[in-house]
Order: sequence, then structure tokens, then C-alpha cells
Amino acid sequence: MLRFAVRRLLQMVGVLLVLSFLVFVWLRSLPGGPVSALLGERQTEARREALEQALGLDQPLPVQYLRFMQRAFRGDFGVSTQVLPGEDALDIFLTRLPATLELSFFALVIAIALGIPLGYLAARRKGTALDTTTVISSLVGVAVPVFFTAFLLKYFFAVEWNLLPVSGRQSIGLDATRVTGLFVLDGILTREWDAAWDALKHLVLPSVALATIPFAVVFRITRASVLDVLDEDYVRTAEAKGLTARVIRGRHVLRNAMLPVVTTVGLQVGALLSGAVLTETVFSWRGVGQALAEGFLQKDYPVLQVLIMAAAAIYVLVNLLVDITYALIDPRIRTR
Amino acid sequence: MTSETPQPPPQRTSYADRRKQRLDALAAASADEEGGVSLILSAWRRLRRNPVFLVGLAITVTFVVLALVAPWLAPYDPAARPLLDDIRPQSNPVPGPEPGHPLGGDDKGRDLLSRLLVGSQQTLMVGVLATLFGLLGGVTLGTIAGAFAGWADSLVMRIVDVMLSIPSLLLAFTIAALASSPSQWTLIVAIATVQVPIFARLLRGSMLGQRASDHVLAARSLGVKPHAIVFRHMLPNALGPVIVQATLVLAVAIIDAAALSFLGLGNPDDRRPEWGQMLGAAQPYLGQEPHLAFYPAACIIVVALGFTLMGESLREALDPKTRR
Amino acid sequence: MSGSTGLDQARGARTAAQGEVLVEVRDLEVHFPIKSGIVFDRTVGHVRAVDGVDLTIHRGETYGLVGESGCGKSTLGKAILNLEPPTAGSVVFDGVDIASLKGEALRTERKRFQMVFQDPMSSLDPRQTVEALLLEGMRAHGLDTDKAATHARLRELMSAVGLPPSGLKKYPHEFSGGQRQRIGIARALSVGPDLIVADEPVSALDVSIQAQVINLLQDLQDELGLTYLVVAHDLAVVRHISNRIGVMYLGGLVEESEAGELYDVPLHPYTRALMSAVPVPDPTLEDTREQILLTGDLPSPAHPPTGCRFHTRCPWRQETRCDTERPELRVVQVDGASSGHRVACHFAEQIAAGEIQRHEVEPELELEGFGGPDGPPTPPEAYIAP
Amino acid sequence: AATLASCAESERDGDGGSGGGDDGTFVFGAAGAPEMFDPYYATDGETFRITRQMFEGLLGIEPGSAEVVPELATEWTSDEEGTEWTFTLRDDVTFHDGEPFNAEAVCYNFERMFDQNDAGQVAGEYWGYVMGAYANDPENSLYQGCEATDEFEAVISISRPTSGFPTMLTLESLSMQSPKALEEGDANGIASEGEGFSFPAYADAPVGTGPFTFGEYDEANGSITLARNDDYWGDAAQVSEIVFRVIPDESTRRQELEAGSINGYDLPNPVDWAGLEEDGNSVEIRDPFNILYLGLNPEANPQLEDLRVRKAIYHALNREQLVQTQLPEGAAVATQFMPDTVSGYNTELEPYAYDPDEAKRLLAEAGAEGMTLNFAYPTEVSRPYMPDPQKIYEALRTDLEAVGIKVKVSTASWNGGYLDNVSGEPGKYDAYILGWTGDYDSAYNFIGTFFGNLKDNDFGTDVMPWGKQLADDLKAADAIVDEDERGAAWEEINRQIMEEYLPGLPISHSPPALVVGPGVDGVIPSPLTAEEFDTVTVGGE
Amino acid sequence: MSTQPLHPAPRHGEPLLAVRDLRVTFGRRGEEPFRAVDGVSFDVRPGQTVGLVGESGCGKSVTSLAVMGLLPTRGNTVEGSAVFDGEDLLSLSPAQMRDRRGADIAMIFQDPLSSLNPVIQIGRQVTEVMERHQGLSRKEAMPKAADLLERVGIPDPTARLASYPHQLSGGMRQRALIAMALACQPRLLIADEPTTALDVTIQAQILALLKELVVETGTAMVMITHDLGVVAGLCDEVNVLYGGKIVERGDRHTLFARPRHPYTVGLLSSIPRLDAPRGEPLSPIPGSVADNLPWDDACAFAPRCPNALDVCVRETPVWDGDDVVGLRCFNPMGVSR
Ligand SMILES: Nc1ncnc2c1ncn2[C@@H]1O[C@H](COP(=O)(O)OP(=O)(O)OP(=O)(O)O)[C@@H](O)[C@H]1O
Ligand SMILES: Nc1ncnc2c1ncn2[C@@H]1O[C@H](COP(=O)(O)OP(=O)(O)OP(=O)(O)O)[C@@H](O)[C@H]1O
Ligand SMILES: [Mg+2]
Ligand SMILES: [Mg+2]
Repeated sequence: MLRFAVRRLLQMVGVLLVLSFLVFVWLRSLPGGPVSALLGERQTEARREALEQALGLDQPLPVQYLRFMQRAFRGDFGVSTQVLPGEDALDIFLTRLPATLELSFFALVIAIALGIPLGYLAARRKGTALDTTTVISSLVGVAVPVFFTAFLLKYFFAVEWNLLPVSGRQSIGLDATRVTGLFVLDGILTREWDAAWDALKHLVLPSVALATIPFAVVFRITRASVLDVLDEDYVRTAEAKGLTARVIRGRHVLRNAMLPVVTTVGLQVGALLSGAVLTETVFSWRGVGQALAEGFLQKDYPVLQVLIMAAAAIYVLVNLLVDITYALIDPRIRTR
Repeated sequence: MTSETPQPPPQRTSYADRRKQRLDALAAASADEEGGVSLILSAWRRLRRNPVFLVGLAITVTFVVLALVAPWLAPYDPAARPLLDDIRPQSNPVPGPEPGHPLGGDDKGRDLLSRLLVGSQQTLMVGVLATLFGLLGGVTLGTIAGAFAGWADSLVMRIVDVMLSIPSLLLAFTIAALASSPSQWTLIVAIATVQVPIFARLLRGSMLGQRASDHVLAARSLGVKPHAIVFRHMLPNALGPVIVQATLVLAVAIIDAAALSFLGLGNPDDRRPEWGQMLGAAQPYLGQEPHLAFYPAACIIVVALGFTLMGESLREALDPKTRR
Repeated sequence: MSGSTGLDQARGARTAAQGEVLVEVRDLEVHFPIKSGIVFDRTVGHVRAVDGVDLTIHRGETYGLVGESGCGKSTLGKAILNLEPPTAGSVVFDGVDIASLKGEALRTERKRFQMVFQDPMSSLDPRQTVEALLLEGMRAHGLDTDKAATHARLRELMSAVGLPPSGLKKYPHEFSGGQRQRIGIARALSVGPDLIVADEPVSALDVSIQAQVINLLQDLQDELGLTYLVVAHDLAVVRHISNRIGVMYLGGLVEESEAGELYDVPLHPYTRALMSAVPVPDPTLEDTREQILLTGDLPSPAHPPTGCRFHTRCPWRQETRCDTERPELRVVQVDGASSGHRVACHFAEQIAAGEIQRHEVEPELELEGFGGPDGPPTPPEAYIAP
Repeated sequence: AATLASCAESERDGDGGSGGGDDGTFVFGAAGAPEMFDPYYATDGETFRITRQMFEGLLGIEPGSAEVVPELATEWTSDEEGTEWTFTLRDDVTFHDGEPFNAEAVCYNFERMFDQNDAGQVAGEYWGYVMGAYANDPENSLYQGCEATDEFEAVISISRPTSGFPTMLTLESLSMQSPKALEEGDANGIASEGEGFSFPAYADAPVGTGPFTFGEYDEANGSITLARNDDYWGDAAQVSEIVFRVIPDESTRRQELEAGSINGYDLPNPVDWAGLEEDGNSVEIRDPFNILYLGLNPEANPQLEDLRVRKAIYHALNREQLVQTQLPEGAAVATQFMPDTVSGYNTELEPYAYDPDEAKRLLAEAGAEGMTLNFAYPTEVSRPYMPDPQKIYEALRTDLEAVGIKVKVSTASWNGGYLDNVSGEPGKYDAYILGWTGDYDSAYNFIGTFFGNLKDNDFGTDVMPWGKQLADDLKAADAIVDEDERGAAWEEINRQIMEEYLPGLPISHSPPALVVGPGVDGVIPSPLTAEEFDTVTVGGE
Repeated sequence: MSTQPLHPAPRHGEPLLAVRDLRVTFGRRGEEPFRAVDGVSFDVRPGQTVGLVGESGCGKSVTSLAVMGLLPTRGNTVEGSAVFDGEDLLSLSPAQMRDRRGADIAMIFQDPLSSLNPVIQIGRQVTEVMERHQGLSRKEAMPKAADLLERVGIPDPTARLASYPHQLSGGMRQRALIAMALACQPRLLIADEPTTALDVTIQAQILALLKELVVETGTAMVMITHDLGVVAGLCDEVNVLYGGKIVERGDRHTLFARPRHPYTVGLLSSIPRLDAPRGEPLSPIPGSVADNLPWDDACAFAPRCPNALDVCVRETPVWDGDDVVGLRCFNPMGVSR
């Protein structure tokens, strides 16, 4: 087990190293780039050259990469050129991370809390109206562009009915103590209940919007996997033992059906990160996704580089954790 | 084939006699001299009765046909701006329906209906080409990995690992965002790239399955040349799940294209409309003129649904577990 | 024209040479590496699927191989055809050492030895018509030069296995299990082999169909003078079709004998137990016969027991030799046992003579290697990238 | 407004019914995060909007116009040559940190701006732009020195007379900052790091003299809070607090305004103007102070060297229609390269008529029928002079194609190479859409920027026979000390540019707007988009 | 031929289970319904072992599943009755049926690996039946489970309680399944091909175990298999199924000694026997199940039958016999035509 983890961890480091090189070379081989980003409208050729020299961008690529790696090993990944000029790119990631974590966590909770029970029900009632409706609506949910969903959600819940805030993470003027950067948790930790409640209200719409895709996936995989398990001989054995429906559902069906769901949930972290780019943009959610979107548009390469690498690292790491969890909960792997 | 004349109880007869007996019986059993029914055909026969598949198929076919005939069907050139003079940025930014323009125009005075119709062409093209390129790349990599074990396999799978380590849409964003001159090809390439590792891994998996299968072993033992084994036996059989996946990916590709366009990473040239792009362009009007976003969104949803329904039922039909 | 097709020619050539040695297997070993490692895979052990097998197959005979699941029968069969490259040992086929052949040389040689598989469905490419399947081997060996002759040969092949020619245009899934197995046999015949290795050719079939295929195999042998190596776990089937039988246990042959004699005078304790375990459709016999019930399961071929591989389950196990010294296959002097009857048991004579009595065996629990995946499965790709 | 109050204000403050007058919070929706808070290094409007509330320059701008008025300096005079300027300063001003504002402080500021390290020289964009050089290259610098001749009198010398001085002192970048804070915060300690600059601590804690002081920047929530400066030398601000909330998405800003959780935002989409007004908001339209033009580059396409071709293209454009259908109300067809509010505007010029036939004739005459233009427009950008570049391009393209010009389109994103390609030497595009928003009231800030630099300008005028002449004329006019004389010179140059040279095609001026919610009063829209919020009140039905 | 039976078969007692005219059809909408079981009747008396034999697809499993109420909930219809202990199982509510299953009637299945829940420890899987039907707590049930495992011959039973199915060999798994089935001392045990997936030596162990347990506990058993050899050694009464109907029934001695239905004869002559002289070619039944005729107006077996008469393809043969012996044939073997 430990071996498995170490092995995967080493693999991960390798993958990330290669990725860092690819991203570095790729970013630098594109037009535009930091210089144009920094200069803006008032640029001239002379200023351009001066800047390139000042930044060492006139050096050959391998030299630049080596310098980058040297600095990277010291934890210095360069500073933002556009998103938050002058700010350490890694700091940007770190300050933005809690927001994205909070959002993704709630989205995942929603996706799981809805996806698994509905998936189970749909599988149990395969072919009925309930099944068809849920399947189709999950597909529709995936196909509706996030900004459209978000617009509707905001329009009705925030503007028309005034139930929830439109965007942002916290009401203006609310003087809340920050501990972890996860606002809801902070509110709870410091017992500033109004702050926690306020943060929670801000979370609802974006996390619902972000949850659509993971929900659909969790729902579908649960349904498929429950259908598979229902066909399994051991469920028939359990039935033959005369066990109660509850025991069969919980101990025999769901427990086994959850195994593939666990892996899927890990893979959903990728979807969450991708989705965060859109969701955070439309909800002015100051998270990693929004920084990514800004980085893309403003060609802030140092920030992009850090964020892409970090996203990859998180993704790979989470999946590593998921695999380990899986191995822990599946005795067939655990007891090898 | 009723045994009018009861056969004598079996006894030791000559080989020739018995062979003749068997032949007679079998010839009668399979009297039809027609050619056989391939797996695909028999899957189709099953699918033909599956309402989910039929709905998906109907949607898909409708839109494909629409895409093909759209240029003739569309009342206006999608790039022409017949309603331009009606536009006033404040009072009338988006011309409403009027005779000859049942859905009105867009914010550049172009006929919305025509754009929607012709949009099916571009949208499907982006979807199909992205999927095709993704498939091509994935199949190439997957074939290399699956056909040659050893270092070629390891190398390919490491490449795939690297590609997979970036969340898919994020990778697409990156590619599209960093393109030097954005066009619909950027979009296609971005989406295709994302699909490559997925197809590659899928294909490799099923190629490995094929590799270990008895019929490939049989071909080997027959002395069939290695390349023929790969291309005649392994690849065609391994391709099944990949094709099914491709149908599903088509839907995803169309949705992803919309997401990219939303982020402003799509094709800036909108003379040949594409739904994702129309949707992205409708963003500023969400508040005042939501129909501008609604129509393309609805089209995307329906088409994506069509492909997904088709893909899912195909998957089910080809899945040996559900086959009875 | 049709009178002098390949099948007939081959028949003429072969019937002449009955009795000569066709295949000579010496010290054959197939070990599968068990890999593991933190960064790079290292080989940490071997599954000794086939672990030192000697056998000889004569032209025109049927050699049967029986044994429990996992004892290495299939691997041995494949290794003989070099479909599974042997780790050590030689397989001399008609004077050529196939085990050392590689690449094109091996490929061209393949037309002389063919295989028939257990699962008639999975061993036929579902996407090819029967005609394509049959033609393929002929193409690969340049046997399809003349269109008309090829056509005739295809029909002949079909009729040889008792299928109507109309079947050529069909796909494997349109046939019943028995018919599919016939197609598999026809495919093996298509290149005119001398030897056919049949790996459990009937065990996937219903009893009534099984009999049809067994008869077919025998008929074809009669007619074409084929040599068979039949692998099966059903002792009755093997005994029915084989001239000689080898009994395998955990990667090695424990007994080899003429078919009838094996039943009449089983020498190895394992053979006895195996024989007594086969249920017979005769209530009277069933009620009276004495069963030798083995305890425990087949040990893992990754960690085979020392000495005699069977000693952990052997009811005649002796304190000495059994767990230290691996017995060789040898001819023993026992009543009724002929000179072709070899057994790998230190105490075969004593057991046959009743000098050693059966005793209870405490089952040893095998707690390894009963399957289970290596890592978490990946869910369907569609769910990975929505 | 009830909802507004409850959302926009601290919930902890209890009931948010701050009914009126001189208190309350003004919440403004910003489209982007500020770069940092030192206006000297800042380059973008989002940053300036914030620093403007905290900093003041020697000279100011009359709210609602582009006119220069006294601010920290009460008066200024120059010597004969126009190279020595004496500024009399206010004597009642202290910085937010309590430091006195005096001539020493002024000179400290100028020296600080002048004396920049390598990184600072690239980052201090506006100084470089208006002053030309830094302390390490004093020959080329307009700024020559500053002397505190009295406690409240400072003399600034410049190398040559120019129309831009002292108007340029209204630039936000040249605002006065507390010397002590600059010193302590190591304000000039900018360094290049990787591919960007890292800013010193000062940039996070700015100290000025304005009506608002820096509160805090809550990065996690994307909000910047400024507090009223109760010791302000002028009239204290009406609201006690301004909060800038970063809301990058346009439709979200609008929804926030509708939900009452912000009180205003800049550059509302023209499409929304009517709807916003209907909902009780007020859309404040500023006078246009910008120019949108079609740049032509004869270096990239020699056919453009022919004046007839350039005129033909101009006649081909239906600018009336473009302005009416693509630009917000208040936009106007341009007759020259500057808006009419700038002195030196030539009122006698008439717009080139939309005349496709004439265009075709001219093209035929020049032998350029069916010519191909490599035409470019930027993506991922929206500027006051071009709310939607793509739409403008669309319109222009249609017109050009109508007279038989083939259009080959190129695009690049604003930061992703578009500007590089336009400004490169030589530029990559034959024709491109670009524009300019004036920094202050100066003709040279417009046409001088465009054509004053012969070697390195976007119009490739160095290959034109008159290119040098034009550049020289511009410099000469700029150096005229007498204002009326100078105005006449500008008018003449404008006429020449439009009638004889036509190096590019001015298209339009567009009014940018600002929207504030119900109950917000006192916003004075500025043509320079330089609103100061000290007069703003929030509340009241 | 007339050796003593395995154990005295109380033929004349009240049947424990009486299946009458059981019919199961499968069919989706729009499809011709498929009759998997077509009027099957048989009795099982206490202590008796009844065999159901036949080729793959003849309806053996469906019969047993129908009796157990374990057929899929949709897509099938079940008619007829299965009276167990005075109650018609087929008319019980699902909840009542749950109370019977595992307690009064238990079942073991063919594939011992897939029939065990892979993620739950063996002990737990054994105890849950006792918890369910005997109201024991898990603590109380554990030692009993260990006893059970010991009884079915699993070495080191206490340690094995904590094992997962994949840690046991095929034979051990099947033993564990048997332990589970016997946990509540059921009166009827249905074994659906319990040894098909196992090797002969292991099969012999399991069959011996079953024999022993049946005698020890007095449990009645329905043995489903396609292996005539298994039936010959184990069953008191044998039913031969073909195409969803019982075509022949008899006690094992009579049936094997004087098979009368051509299908039974065909089956017996198809299999090579260890005790028969070598060299004789087998006499297979021609054709395959695919050639069956519908039972409605014919004998389903007629197309493959060496004895078929004209009437065989026109009329359905009727059951000639009772609940002890019987035959469904117009022209049985050994009777002159
Ligand atoms: N490719 C392989 N890699 C590793 N181990 C293998 C491989 N193929 C077979 N083995 C192992 O070798 C041993 C012998 O396998 P083989 O298939 O020859 O047995 P068998 O006697 O044919 O059994 P069965 O009756 O189940 O077909 C088994 O333990 C099996 O797990
Ligand atoms: N759920 C189902 N839906 C449709 N048909 C079914 C279903 N279950 C069984 N059948 C059909 O009913 C027939 C009888 O099946 P059953 O499983 O009883 O056969 P069996 O005698 O047990 O065969 P085997 O020896 O292969 O287990 C088969 O033709 C089968 O295809
Ligand atoms: Mg095998
Ligand atoms: Mg069955």
C-alpha cells in the first residue's frame, strides 16, 4: 500500500516536471507575451527592447528555463504581469485557493448528495418515467452553458426574488475575521454566525451552477454502477438469504456500487477546476478559476504557468488520494 | 425440417455417410443462402427497436440534414445585414421579429433564423472535426501503444499521462487562449487535443484486451503477419468502444466549443456562424434580449442530447453485459 | 481439379508415416515473471506455469493432457506451438526446434501446427465472415494462388467440419456454439497442419453438442491422419479421444500412459484421486465406488511445494523423500503397467502393491493468488471527460 | 433603496437605514482589480479610478470638463522661454500621514519620479511618455529639475517649451505623495522578477492628500475600501466610505446594480442604457474625449502610399451609419484626429462624404481596383472609443467590399500580439482599428502621439514624402509658447492632415457612460473618465 | 442395480414443496413472449433430494428462481403454484417471502466467487442471515458462524471469519456459501449447479459435503445440474427438463437403467464414460436447442429426435405419469413403434 503510494507519487513528480517544461516552452513560443502585456497601448519598439532586456527575455529558451527552474526550486515562480501586477504568482495561487476549495467542496457535496440518491433511484426504477426524466435532465444540465445557467440563477434568486446575493463571497462592509480563508468555516470557527451565514448565502448559487456537471456525472455513474451491481450474483445471494430490503440496499448494493463512484469523484476534480474557470468568472468569485480566466485573457504567463501546474498537481494528487482511498475501502486491493 | 421419416438410432456408419447426414441436416437448418449479418447489422436490428436510440438518431439526422441543406434553406446570407439600419445601440440593439425575419435579427442586423440554420453547419463541423482529429490522434497513439508493448507503450502512455494530468477543459482553454491567431481551427484543435489522450487510453485498453484474446492468438497461430493482425483483427475489434465514445464526445465537443466561445477564446470571425459563438456573442444581451442566447443554447442542448442519447444507447447495445 | 485438393494430398502423405515421433518436448519450462517495484518494475518472482515437462507425441496419435484448473495445461499447449515463448527447453517438431524459432521463420513454419480453442466465440474474430477467417491462414502462407482452387478448398473445408457452404458468408455470431467450434476447427485445418493442439475444445459446449464435436475431431483424424494434442480437464473426454494421456499437476507431468491403461492401472495418487472424483452417470456405480477425496486446493504455482508437488495433498504421502525430492517420470514394474506407462511418484510400486495405506491429510490453506484486481478500475471514459 | 442599504452596508451596523446627507458607503463595481496603488507606476483606468480619490496633483481638472484648474498649486507662471515654471502651492495641505505638503515635498516627488532604476523606467509608463527620459539620461529628458524656492513655492525647469507642460501635471501618475511614506516604503524599490515587476511595499499602502484615505484591500473578497479623509483641506467628502468591488463580468455588474448591492459601475453596455434608466438608475454620459481611427500602413502595403487610394477608402466608409447603428448615443463622426473639446480643433473641416462611386472612381484612377487590404481588429478588448471592435470591423469591411476592395482579416487579442503587430517596425497590418483617449487637454497628446515620432509611429509616415514635414510641424507647434498662436498652428496642421496627407482615417468619437443606482447623487461625469467621488451622496429615495 | 438408496426416501409423506404447473414467460413490450418454463410440476418431500437436469437454457435456473421469488421484478410473468408447507410461495407478498428465504428455504448458486459480496468479510456474510432470521446479535452469531464454517470443512474457521471472498479458493468459497445457506437450518435447500465452476476433485469434495449435510440435517434438496453423473450419485428422484417442460421423471435407478425418453437416452449416450470401453464413437443428439419447435402443437424435441413420429410435430405430448415417475413422449425408447 505504502509502496503503491510512493510509486504513484514519484510518477506524479515526473509527470509534473515534464509538464512544466512543456508549458514553459509553449508559453514562450507564442506571440504577445509578457512584454506586450506589460507595455499596453503606449508601446514603441525601443521600449519593447528595453523591457525584454530588463526581463532577460532576450536569452535563449533553455537558459530561461534553467533560470526559471532555479528560481522555482527556491519557491519563486515569478510575479504576475497582469492579473495582479507585481504579486508573486504562487501567492496569487495560494490566496485564491481557499475560495476555489470552498466552492468546489460545496459543489461536490451538492453533486454527491443529489447524484447518488437519484442515481440509485433511477437505477432501481430503470425504464420508468422517473428514470427517463432524471437521465434527460442530467444530460440537459450538462449541455446548458454554465454562464446561461448562472445568469438564470442570478436573475431569479438574486434579482427578482432577492433571496441570495448576486456575486462575490461576502457582503460589503461585513467585518469578518479571516482564519483559513474558507469563509463559512471561518465564520464557524470564530463563532461569527452572521458571517458564516452570509458566506453560505454567497456560496449557494455558484456552487449549484458549478455542481451541474459533476452532479450529472455522479448521477450517471451511480445509476450505471447500481444497475451493474443489481445484476450481480451476490445481490441475488443476499435476496436468497431473505435479508431486508434496507440491508440489501445499504450493505450489498450501495456499498459495492460506490466503488466506481469514488474513482469518478476524483476525476471530477478536473471538471470542477475547469468549471471553476467559468463559474468563478460569472460569479466574481475570487478564486483560482477566475485568476486563470484573467490570465488567459490578459496573457499573464507567469500566473498561467503556476496555475496550470498547480491545477495539474492538484488533479493528480487528488486522484492519487482517491486511488489510495479506493484501495483502502476495497478489500480486494487492500488485502493484497 | 420435421423428421417425417424417423432416423434410425445412431450407429457406427462410415465417416462419409455421417458427414452427409450432418450436412443435410445443417443445410436444411440454414437454408437461406444469403450473406450473413455482421455484428453491426445485428446491433442495428436491436437498436432499431430502442426508443432512446431512435430519438437520438432522429435529432441527429435532422440536424445533419439541416446542416447540409441550410445554405438553401436559409432565407438570408448569414453574413448579410439586412436589418442593420434598424439597429440603434440603445433603443433597439437587437431588431425584433418582423415580416421576413421570423426570429428577428442579431446585434449586427443579420437574420437570426438564417444564422441559426447555417450555424448548424459550422457547429457540427467543429464537433465532427474536433472529434475526428481527436480520434485520429488518439487512435494513432493508442494503436502504437496497444500494438507494441514495451517501451513504445510506456512512452505513449507517459505522454498520455501528462496530457491527462491537466483537467480537460482547462487544457482546451489553454490551447485556445494561447493560439496566435484564433480561428475555428484553434477551437477544433483545442478540443481535439483534449480528446486525444482519452481516446488513446481507451483504445490502448481495448487493444490490450484484444491482444490477449483468443482470436488474436488464433490469428498468430495461423501465421498471419503481425501488421495484418494489428490492422485486421485488433484494431477493428478494439475500435468499438472508441466509436461509441466518439459519439458521446461529439456532444461534449459542441458544448466545449460553446464554453470556449463564452470565454472569448473562440473564432472571432463570425460571418459563418457557429452556435457556441452566437451564444458567446449574445452574452451582453442576456438581460435585455435573452432570446438571442436562448435559441443557440436550445439548439446546442438538443443536438448534444441527440448525440448523447445515441451514444448511450449504442454503448448499451454493444455492451456484452446487456446483450442477451 | 477438386479431386486433388490439399486435404487429399496431405492425407496420402501422412497416413504412411504412422508411429514416428512428431513432437519431442524436452525440459520445457514457462515461467511468468511477477513484477513489482516502487519506481521501476522488477521481477520479484515467477509463476511456474510449466515447470520441466518432457513428452513425446507420435504422428497420427492423440495425446491427451488432463489436470486441474491452473496446472499449466493451456500454457504447455501454447508453449509447444511457441505461442507462449518457453523460458527453457526445446520443442522439436519434425526435426525443427520450434522453441528457438523467431519472426518470419516461425511464422512460415506455423502452417504445420495449429490450435483449436476452448471458447468458440471469443476465438473467432466477430467482424470477419467465416470465409475471411478461413482464407486468412491460406493467404498468410500463400496457399490461395488459384481462385477456383481456393473456392473449392473453402467448400471442402466447410463440408469436412459438417457445415453448409452457405455458412461462408455468415458471421460467427450467427452460429450456435457447436457450429462455431466447427469453424474454429476448419480454420485450423485451412493451412493443412500436421499437428493440432486443441485446448479444451469441448468444455464450453453442452453435452449433446460436445459429443458431436468429439466425433468430428475423431473423424477428421481418421480421414486426414492428423496428430492431436488435446487439453482438457474432463478425464472422461480425454480418455475417450486419446491414445495416450498425460496427467499434469502444478506445472509438471505426474503420470503418462496409454489411455485405457491409465484408467485400469492408475499409478499416481493424484491420478487415482482424479479418477475417483469423476461422477459417473450410473447410480449403482456411484453408490458403491470408493472415492479418494483430496483435501485442500491446488497450491499456487508461484510458490510450488518443495519435493513432490503433490505431497501437500497426497493421502499416501511418506515422511521421507516426498517433501524433499522431486520425483522423475519413470517406468515402474507394476502388474498391468506397460513400458509406456510412466509415473512421477517415489512410492508408486508400494502404493500399487498396497504396502502403503491411505491416511487423512490436514488441509493446508492456500491464502494467496485468488484473483482480485491490481488497482482501482478506471470508470468508463465518458465519465472522465464530460 | 432599502434593499440597497441592507446589502451594501455592514450587516453588523444594525439597520442600514442611513437616510441621507453626509454619511454612508458608496459601492462601486470595478471591472478589474487594481494593479497596485502607487499611481506613478499604474497604467490602467481601474487603478487610476481608485488612486484618483486619494491623490491630487499640482494641477487639477475642472469636474465635468477637460479644463485645467489649480489643485495643490494655486497658480503657476513660466519664464519667457517657457522652460522655468514657478508653482505657488497651497499652504493648508497635509498628507494622510500627517506630513506637511510643501515645496520640498513637491521636489522630492519629482526627483523620485525622475530617478528610476531600470525596472522603474519601464514600469513608470506615463513619466516616460511625457518626459521622455530619466535621471540616467538627462539630455533627453523634458524634466530638468525642481527647486524649492520657498516653503510653498517650487520651480520646475524643463528642457524646451511644450504645450504639454504644465497640463501634464494633471496626470494621475504625476500626483503628489507623502515623501516620508515614499521613503519608508522604499517606493522606488521596484525590481524585475521573472517576467514582471515586483513592487515595493509602498505600492500597497499609498499616502496622498486627497479626500479619501486608503482603507484596505481585501484580496480574498475582491474589495478595496477607502475612508473619508476628515482632515481634507477642501470640502470633506459626502460619503464616509467608498468600496470598490471587483466584478469582472459585465452582466453580473448589472445584476448587482439591480439587486442594489452596488451603487454604480463604469462603462455600462450601451445596450443596457435604456433598461438601466427605466429601472431608476441614472446613466451619466460623458462628453467624448477620444478618437477611433482606421490606421493605414503604407509600409505594409505600398498601394496605400497613393493619396487617392486612401481617399477612396475614406469615401467608401459609411460612417454615419456606423455611428448610428454601432456606437452609443452621443457618438459623432470624426472630422479630424481629435475631439472638438481639445483646443486646436479645426471647426472648418467637413467629414469626408460617404460616396462609394467616388471611391470606385478614385480607386480606378489609382489603378487599385480590386486591391486587397490586410485588415486587422483586436479581440478581447473594449475601449471607450470602440465598445465592440469586431462590430466596427464588420461595418467597415462591408463598406470596403462594396467598393470592390478585398478584405483579408487578421485578428489578435489586444495583449496577445495585436498591439505588437500594429506598432512593430514595420507594422504587420495594412489597415487596423485603433483609437486613443486623451490624457489631458492637449492637441499634441493626440496628433503628436500619432505622427510626431517619425521613425516609430503606427502610420508608417516615414515612407511618405511629407512624413518628416508633418513631424517637424508638430514639434514646432508644440513649442509655441503663446496659446492662441499655437491653437492656430494646430488647426492648420489638422487641415493639412485631413486634406493633404490623410495618413489614417479618423472615424468617430464615442461618449463613455457611467451608471449609478437610485439614490446616488453628485456624480459629475468627466470626459477624461476621471470622476472624483467626493461629491457623491448615497441614500435618499 | 438394486443397492440400498442413499438414505431412506420417504416417498409417501406430505410433500414439503409442491410445484404445480409453473409457467414463466419473459418478454418485452412488442416482442413475442418467451416461455422459459412451460408448466413444470414436481414434488419435494422432506429429506428427499430431487434432481433437475437438462441442457443449458432448458429452464432449470428459472424454475428455481421462480420458486424462490427471485426472478427480476419486471419483464416476466409467473403462473402456477409452489406450495411450501401449505403456503403458495408464489402468492406471498415480498415481505412474507423474505421471511421464508434464508430461513425455510435456502439456495446456493453456481459461481461461488460472484455469489459472495467481495467487500464484506465472510463472517459477516454468514452472520447476517442469523441476525435476520434468528434475531441474534452479531456478537452472538459470530461463534455460531465459526461452527458453521468448521462444519462445512473450512480449516481454521475463526480466522477465516475475517477473510474476504477473494482470499479464499473456489472450493472454500463454495463451502462458505453452503454454510450461509445452512445457517438457519432450512427445510429445503435449492442448489443451482453448485459444482459446475469447480474442478473435479473439488467437485467431489463439495458433493460429498452436501450429501453428508443433507443426511445429517434432514434437509430436503433440489439439485440442479446438467451433469448426469452428479445426479446419479446424489438424487432420489430425477427430473429431465427439455425446453421448459419436464420430459421424464423417475427414481435414479430406474431412470439411468431404463431411460425411456429419447432425449434422456440421447444425453446418456452423448457423454463419454470413464467406465465404458474406449473406442466406441459417441452417439450425439443431432442438432441443437436452436432447432426446437414450440411446445404448443408439437414435441419440442421432435426435430432432434431419432424416434420422432408424424404425430410428434402435430400434437403436444401429454404428461403420462404422476409425481413419482412419468414421461412426456409419443414414442418412447424401448417401446416398439
Ligand atoms: N500470461 C500469464 N501471466 C502470468 N501468469 C499466467 C499467465 N498465463 C497463465 N498464467 C498462470 O499460469 C498457471 C497455469 O495457467 P494455465 O492457463 O496454463 O492453466 P490451465 O491448466 O490451462 O487451467 P484452466 O483449466 O483453468 O484453463 C496459472 O496459475 C495461471 O494463473
Ligand atoms: N431475465 C431473463 N429474461 C429473458 N430471458 C431469460 C431470463 N432469464 C432466463 N431467460 C431465458 O430462459 C431460458 C431458461 O433459462 P435458465 O437460466 O433457466 O436455463 P438453465 O437451464 O439454468 O441453463 P444453464 O445450464 O445455462 O444455467 C433461457 O433460454 C434463458 O435465455
Ligand atoms: Mg486452460
Ligand atoms: Mg442455470
